[in-house]
Amino acid sequence: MIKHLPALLIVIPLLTAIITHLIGRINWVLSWYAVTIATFISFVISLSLLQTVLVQGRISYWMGGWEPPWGIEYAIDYLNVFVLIIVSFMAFAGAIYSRNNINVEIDDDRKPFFYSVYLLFVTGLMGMVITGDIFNIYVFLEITSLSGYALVALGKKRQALVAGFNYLVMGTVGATFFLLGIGYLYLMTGTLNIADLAARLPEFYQTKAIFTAFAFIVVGLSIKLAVFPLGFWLPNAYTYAPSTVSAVMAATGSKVAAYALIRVMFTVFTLNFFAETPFNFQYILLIFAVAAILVGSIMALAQTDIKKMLAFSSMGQIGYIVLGISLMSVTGMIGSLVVLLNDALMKGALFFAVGAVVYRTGLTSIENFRGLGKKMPWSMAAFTIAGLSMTGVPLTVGFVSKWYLAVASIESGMWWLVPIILLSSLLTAIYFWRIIDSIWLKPAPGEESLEQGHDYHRTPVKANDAPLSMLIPTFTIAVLCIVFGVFAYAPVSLAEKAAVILLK
Amino acid sequence: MIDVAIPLFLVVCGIAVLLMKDLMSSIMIFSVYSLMMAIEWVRLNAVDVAITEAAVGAGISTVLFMIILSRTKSVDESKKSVNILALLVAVGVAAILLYGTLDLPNLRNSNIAPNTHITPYYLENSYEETGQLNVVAAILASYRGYDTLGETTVVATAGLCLILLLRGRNSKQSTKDTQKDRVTNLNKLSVDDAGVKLSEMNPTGADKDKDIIKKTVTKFLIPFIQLFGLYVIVHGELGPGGGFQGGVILGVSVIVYSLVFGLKESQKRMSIKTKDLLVSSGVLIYGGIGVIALFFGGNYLQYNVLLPDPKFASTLGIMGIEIGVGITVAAVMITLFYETVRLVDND
Amino acid sequence: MEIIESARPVYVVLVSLLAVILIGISGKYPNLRELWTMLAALLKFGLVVSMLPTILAGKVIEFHVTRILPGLDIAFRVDSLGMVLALTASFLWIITSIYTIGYMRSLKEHAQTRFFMCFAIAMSAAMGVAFSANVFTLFVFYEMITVSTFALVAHEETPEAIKGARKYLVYLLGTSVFFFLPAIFLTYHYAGTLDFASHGILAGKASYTIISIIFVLYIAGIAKAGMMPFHSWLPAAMVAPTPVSALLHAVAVVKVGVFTVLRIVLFVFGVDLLQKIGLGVFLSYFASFTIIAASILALKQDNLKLRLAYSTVSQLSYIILGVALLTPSGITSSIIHITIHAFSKITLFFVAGAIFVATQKKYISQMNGIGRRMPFTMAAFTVGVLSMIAVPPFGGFVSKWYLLLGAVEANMLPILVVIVASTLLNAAYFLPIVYAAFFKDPPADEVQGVHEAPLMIVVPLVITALGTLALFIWPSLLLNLAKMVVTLVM
Amino acid sequence: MIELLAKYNYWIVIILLTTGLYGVMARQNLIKKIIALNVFQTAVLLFYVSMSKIKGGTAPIVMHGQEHIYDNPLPQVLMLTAIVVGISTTAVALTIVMHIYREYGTIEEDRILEMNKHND
Repeated sequence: MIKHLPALLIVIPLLTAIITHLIGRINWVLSWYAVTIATFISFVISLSLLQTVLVQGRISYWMGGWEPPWGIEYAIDYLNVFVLIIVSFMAFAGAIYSRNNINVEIDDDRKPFFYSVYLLFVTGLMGMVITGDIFNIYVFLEITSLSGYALVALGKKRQALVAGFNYLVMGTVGATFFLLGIGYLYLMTGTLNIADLAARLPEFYQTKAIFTAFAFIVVGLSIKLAVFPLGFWLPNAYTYAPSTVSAVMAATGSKVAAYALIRVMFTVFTLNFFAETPFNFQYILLIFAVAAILVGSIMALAQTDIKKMLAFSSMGQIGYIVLGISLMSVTGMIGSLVVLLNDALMKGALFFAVGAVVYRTGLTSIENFRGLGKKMPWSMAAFTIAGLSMTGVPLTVGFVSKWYLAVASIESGMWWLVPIILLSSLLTAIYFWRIIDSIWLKPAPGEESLEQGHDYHRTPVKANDAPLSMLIPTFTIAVLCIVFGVFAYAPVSLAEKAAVILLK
Repeated sequence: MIDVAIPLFLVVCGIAVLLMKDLMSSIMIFSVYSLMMAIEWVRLNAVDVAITEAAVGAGISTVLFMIILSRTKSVDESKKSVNILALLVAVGVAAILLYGTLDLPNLRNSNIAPNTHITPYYLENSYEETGQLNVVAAILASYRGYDTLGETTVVATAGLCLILLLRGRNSKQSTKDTQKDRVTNLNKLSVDDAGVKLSEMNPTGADKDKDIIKKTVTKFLIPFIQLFGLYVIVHGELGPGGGFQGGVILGVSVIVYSLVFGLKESQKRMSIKTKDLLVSSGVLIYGGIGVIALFFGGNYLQYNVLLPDPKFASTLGIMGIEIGVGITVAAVMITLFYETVRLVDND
Repeated sequence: MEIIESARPVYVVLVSLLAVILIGISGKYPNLRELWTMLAALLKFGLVVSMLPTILAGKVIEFHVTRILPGLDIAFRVDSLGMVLALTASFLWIITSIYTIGYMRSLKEHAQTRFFMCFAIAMSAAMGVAFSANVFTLFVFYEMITVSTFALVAHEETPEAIKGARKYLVYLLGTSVFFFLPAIFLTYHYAGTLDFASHGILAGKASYTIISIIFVLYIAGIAKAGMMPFHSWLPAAMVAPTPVSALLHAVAVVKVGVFTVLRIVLFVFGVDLLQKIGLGVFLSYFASFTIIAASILALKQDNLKLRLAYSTVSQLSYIILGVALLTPSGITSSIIHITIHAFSKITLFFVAGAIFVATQKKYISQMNGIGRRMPFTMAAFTVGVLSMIAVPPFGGFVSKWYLLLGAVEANMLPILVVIVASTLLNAAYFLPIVYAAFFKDPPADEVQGVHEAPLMIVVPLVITALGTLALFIWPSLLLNLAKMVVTLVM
Repeated sequence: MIELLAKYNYWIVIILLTTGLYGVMARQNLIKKIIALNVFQTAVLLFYVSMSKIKGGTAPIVMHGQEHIYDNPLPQVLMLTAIVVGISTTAVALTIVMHIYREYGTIEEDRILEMNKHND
C-alpha cells in the first residue's frame, strides 16, 4: 500500500466526504469524527510523502496504471509536498476547531452536510496540488471552488449570500479563463501533462498563441488568488463566511492558488519563456504586487470590522507572495514559499482567535475587543502572538518572510522595494497594535466607571475563554508561529530545494 | 454553409439573451442557444457532447432557471446603460484573444499538434487496452478516468452544496425592514405544492380534465424514459452515451413525474433520504472500484487487474463506473428539483 | 585569542527562564515563589562569576545555539565588555530581589506572581544582550526586554500607568523596528555577516555615505540608550513600581541600551572606521546636547522619581559621550560608568521607594526634614548623590576622571566645558534635596523620631551605597575589564 | 469557403466569450449575470470542440476493418467534464440567488449593495 499513498491522500478524504453526511444522520458528531480523522490521515500521509521525496526525489504515480502523458499522473516534488503539508495540517486544525465553533454558526440539521462540503473543499485543494496534469488541476479547482462558494454563503449574516455570489461569479470567470488558457496550450502542443508540456513548449515560446495562453492562465489564477485589482471578492467572502471557513480558506485556499500560479509560471513555462517573450511580465507582476501590498495594508487600516481587516491584510500578504514570485530569483521564490507557510499559520491563528470571540460575544467589530484580554486570555494571547508575527517581530515567522523578501529585493537590484516592505510593516504594526492595545489595555465596555475610581485592587474579571477544542488548535498554531520563527531553517531549506528545482 | 450559419445564429442568440428585458424570454432564448450549440456539436461530430449539452443545457438548466424564476422576479429591472469599464475589459480580453488566434493553426487540419501527439495512441490502442469501441468513453472512463471521478465529485459537490444551502432553518440575521420585505414577497408565493405552481406557469393551465390525461400519459411514458436512460448509461462502450447523459435522462424522468404528480407523491416513490444516499453512492461505487483495484495489485482506478482477462475486466470496470456516474448525476438532478421546491414549502 | 566552547552563557540565560516557570506554578505560595527568585538570582550571579577567571585570562567563551536562517544565528559569546554588564546586572538583581520582596509585601501589591515572572524574563534577556555574539541575537534579547518590562511598567493597571506603558512600548518598539532593524538588514547586506568583531565588520564594505546612514539608523534605533529626541519613554515609565524603576530603568533596560551602543560602535563599526568618517565627533556633540538638556529638565521636576529619570537620561549620555570620543580613556570611562552609575542610581531609586513605603511621599517639596526621620535611608541617598556629582571618594569620581582624560586625549575642549557644566547642574538638582532632608524642619503635623522603612528595604539600599564607595576604593577589577576591551578594539 | 472555416470558429468563440463577459460585469440582474456566465462558459466549450474536428473525419467510434480518419476524442472528453462543471456552478449560483431574493426582496445588484450599505 505504501506505493499507493499518493492516491490514498486524495481518495481517503474524498470517499470520506461522500459518506460523511450519511453517517451524520445518526448523530452529527460522527461526521465531525469522520472529517477529523480523514484530515489527520491526510496530514500523516503528506508527512510520509515528504519523507519519500526527501529520500528518492520526485514521485510519479500513474492513475489507472496509464503511463503519462496518456494517463493522468501525480507528480510530487518538494513544492507539492510543502503545500500539501500546509493544507492538510490547517484542514485538520480547522476540523478540530469546528467541533464547538459551528454550534453557534450553523444549524444542527446542516452540520453533516457542512462537514461533507468542508472535506470536499479540502480534498479539492489537495487534489489541485498533487496532480501533474493541468486539466486535472481545473477539475479539482472546480470541486474546491464550488464547495467554497457554498461555505461562504453559509455565513450568518445575509451579506454572506452576496459575498458568496460575487465569489462564485469571479471564481467562475477565473476558472474559465484558466480553462481557455489550457485550451490554447493544448492546441499548440497537443498535451495536458505538465512535464510533457514543459518539454514541448519551448519551440513555441515566441508565438502569440502561447503568450495569450500564458496571459489567460495567469489572470485566471490571479482571480482565484485574489491578486490586487482582481481580488475584490475576497474581503467580503472572508468577512461573512463562518469563522472556521474564513480561517481555513484564508490559510489554505489562496495558498493553493499561489501554488498553481507558481507551478504554471515556473514548471509549465520556465525562466526561458520570460526571457524570450517580448513582454516584460516581471514588471507587470511587480506593480500588481506592490499595489496589493500597499492597498491591502491601507484598506486594513480603515476597517472597523476585524474579519474584514484580516481579509485585507490577507490581500497584502498575497501581494508579498506575488512579489517574491515576480523577482524570479531563488531567494525571492524562497521568500514566497515561506510566506505561503507563514501566512497560513498567522492567518489561521488570527481567524481562529476571532472565531473564539464570535463564539463568546457574537460580535466582530474592533470596538468589541476592548478589555477582552481579561475575559479570554488564551485566545487573545494567541491573537497577540500572531499579530506580532504579522508585523514582523524577530523570532516569529513574519520576520522570516519579510527578511527573505527584503534580501531578495536587494539581490535583484530593486532597492525601492525595501522601503515599501518597511512601510507596509509600519501600517501592519499600526493596525494590529490598535487592536492589541484595546485587548490588553483598555477597559471592557461597561467597565469604564470602575477605572475612574482608581480601584487598584479590584477583583479580576472572570475569564470565560472559548472551549478547549477551539483553544488548542488556536494556540498550537500561534505557538507554531514562534517555532517556525526560531527554527526557520527547516521550512526554508525545504523551500530552497523547491525553489532551486523551479528556477533551474 | 450551415457551418457558417449555426455559429452566427449562436452569436445572435447570445446577444439577444442579454438584451431581453423579460427574464422568461431570456431563458427561452438561452434554451434555444443551447440547442443550437448541441446541433453545432453534432456537426462537429462530437455526439457525446451534443447529447450532454442537449440534456443539460437545454433541458436541466432551463427547468432550473424556470424554477428559480418562479421564486423570484421575472423582470430585469436594471437600467440599460452601457457600463464603460465592463466594455473596456471585454474589449481588452477580446483583443488579447484575437492577438492569440493570429498564429493559432487552422482548424480541421489533421496535422495540428492535438491530432498528432497523444490522440493517435488512444485511437490505436483503446480497443485493445480497454475494450471500448467508443474512444470518447475509453478516454473518459479509463485513460482519464481520474478526471471523470473528479467530475462526478463536482456533481456530487453541487448536490451537497445545494442541500447545505437549502436545508435547515435558514435563519439569517437580517434587519427589520427586510423582514417586512420578506413577508410581502412570500405572500406573493402562495404555495402548497410546487407541481401546481409550476404548472401555473404553463400556459395550457392546470385544467382538471387535462390533468388526468397528463397523469396517464406520464405514467405510461416514465418507464420508457427510464429504460432509455439505463440504455444510454450502459451503451457508452459501443456508441455515444454514458453515465452523464443517461444519468441526466433518469433524473429528468423523476422530475417529470413530480411535475405532474406533485412533490409529495413523487417523494413517496423516492424519499429525500434515499436520494441523499444515491448522491453519495454513485461516487462511492466509482471510487470504490478504484480502491478494489488497489487490492488486486493495480494502481488506483486500474480496472484491468480485476479479472484474469484484462480486456473484459476493463470493460466491466468501466461499466461499473458508468453506473456510478449515472446514479450520482441522476440523484443530483433530482436534488436540484426537490430541494429548490422544498425550500418554499418550509416557509 | 583563545576560544572556549561552553554552554555556560546559555545556562545564565536559562536560569531565570526556568525560574519563571517555577514562579508561575508556585504563585499561590508567596514564600516558595520568592525562594525561586532568590535562588535564581544567586545561581545566575554564581554562574557569571564562574566565567570571570576565564575572561580575565584573556579567553573568550562561545556557544552556538541555532541557525535561524543563513547569516542569522542565535549565538553567545562572553567577552570582557559583556562581562561588565552581566556582573553588574546579575549582582544587582540579588539586591533588588530582596528589596522588591520587602517593597511589594509592604504595599500589598496585586498580581505579584506576574510581576516576578516578568522580572525574571527581563533579567534573562539582559544577560542575553550581554552575551550576544551577533547583532541579531542582541536584537532579539533587546526586544524581549521591551516586551517583558512593558508588563512591569503597566503593572498598576491604572489609566495613568497604562498610558505610560503605551508610550514606553511605542517608543521602544517603534524605533527598534523602523531604525534598528533596517540598520541590521543593511549591515547584513553589506558586511555579509552580523557577528561582532573587535575592529568592526563594516570597514571597506560600503561607501562612507551608506555607513553614515547605517550609523544614524543604529543610534536612532537604540532608544533604550535614552538619547534625545527618543528619551521621553523613560520619564513615562516612572509610573512603574519603584523596584522596576530601580533595576530596570537604572540598570537592565537603560544599561542594555548604552551597552548596545557600545557594542555597535566598537564591534560593528570599529574605532578606526568611525575616526576616518568623523562620526565620533558627531555622536559626541549629540550626546553632549542630551547631557545638558536633560539636566536642565531635571531641575524642573518635583516628583523625585521623575527627577531621577531625567538624571538617568543625562548620565546615559555620559556613557555614549565616552565611547564617542574614541580614545582609550574615553572608552574606559564609558565601560566603568555602566557599573558605577548603576550602583549610584539604584541607590537613589531604592531611597525613593523607601520614602514612598514609609511615608507615601512622592514629591521633593514634601520631603523637608525627612533625614531626621529616615537617617540611614537619607545617608545612603547622600552617598548616591555625591557619587553622581563625582565627588571623591565615591565611584562616580573615577569614571568622570577618565571621561575628562578622554576629552583631553581627543583634543575636544568644548566637551570639557560640557562635562564641567553638567557637573554643576548635577549638583544643582541633587544637593537641594539633601539640604532639605537634613537641614529644613519637617512639617509640624508629622510624627517625630526615627521611622525607617522595613529592614528588607533599608538593607539593600545601604549595600548599594557602600558599593559606590567600594568602587572608588577597589576599581581594579572593573578597570581591568575595561582595559581588556580597549586593547581589543584600539 | 474552407479558408474561411479554418478560423471562423475562433472568431465566434471570441464574440461569444466577450459578450458573456460583458454581460457578467455589466448586468445588474443576478439571474442575467448567471445566464451571461453560461454563455461565457459555452464559448470555451465551442473552442475546444472546434479543435477536435478534422476535415473528413468521423466520430471517434472505432470501426474495425476500415481505414478512417477519426475526429480527436480528447477535447470532447474534456468538454463533457466542463459541461457538467457548468451546470453544477449554475445550480449553486441559482440557489444562492434564490436565498438572496428571500433575504433582500430583490435580485438587482445595485439595490442589494444599497441595502448593505444602509444596514452595516
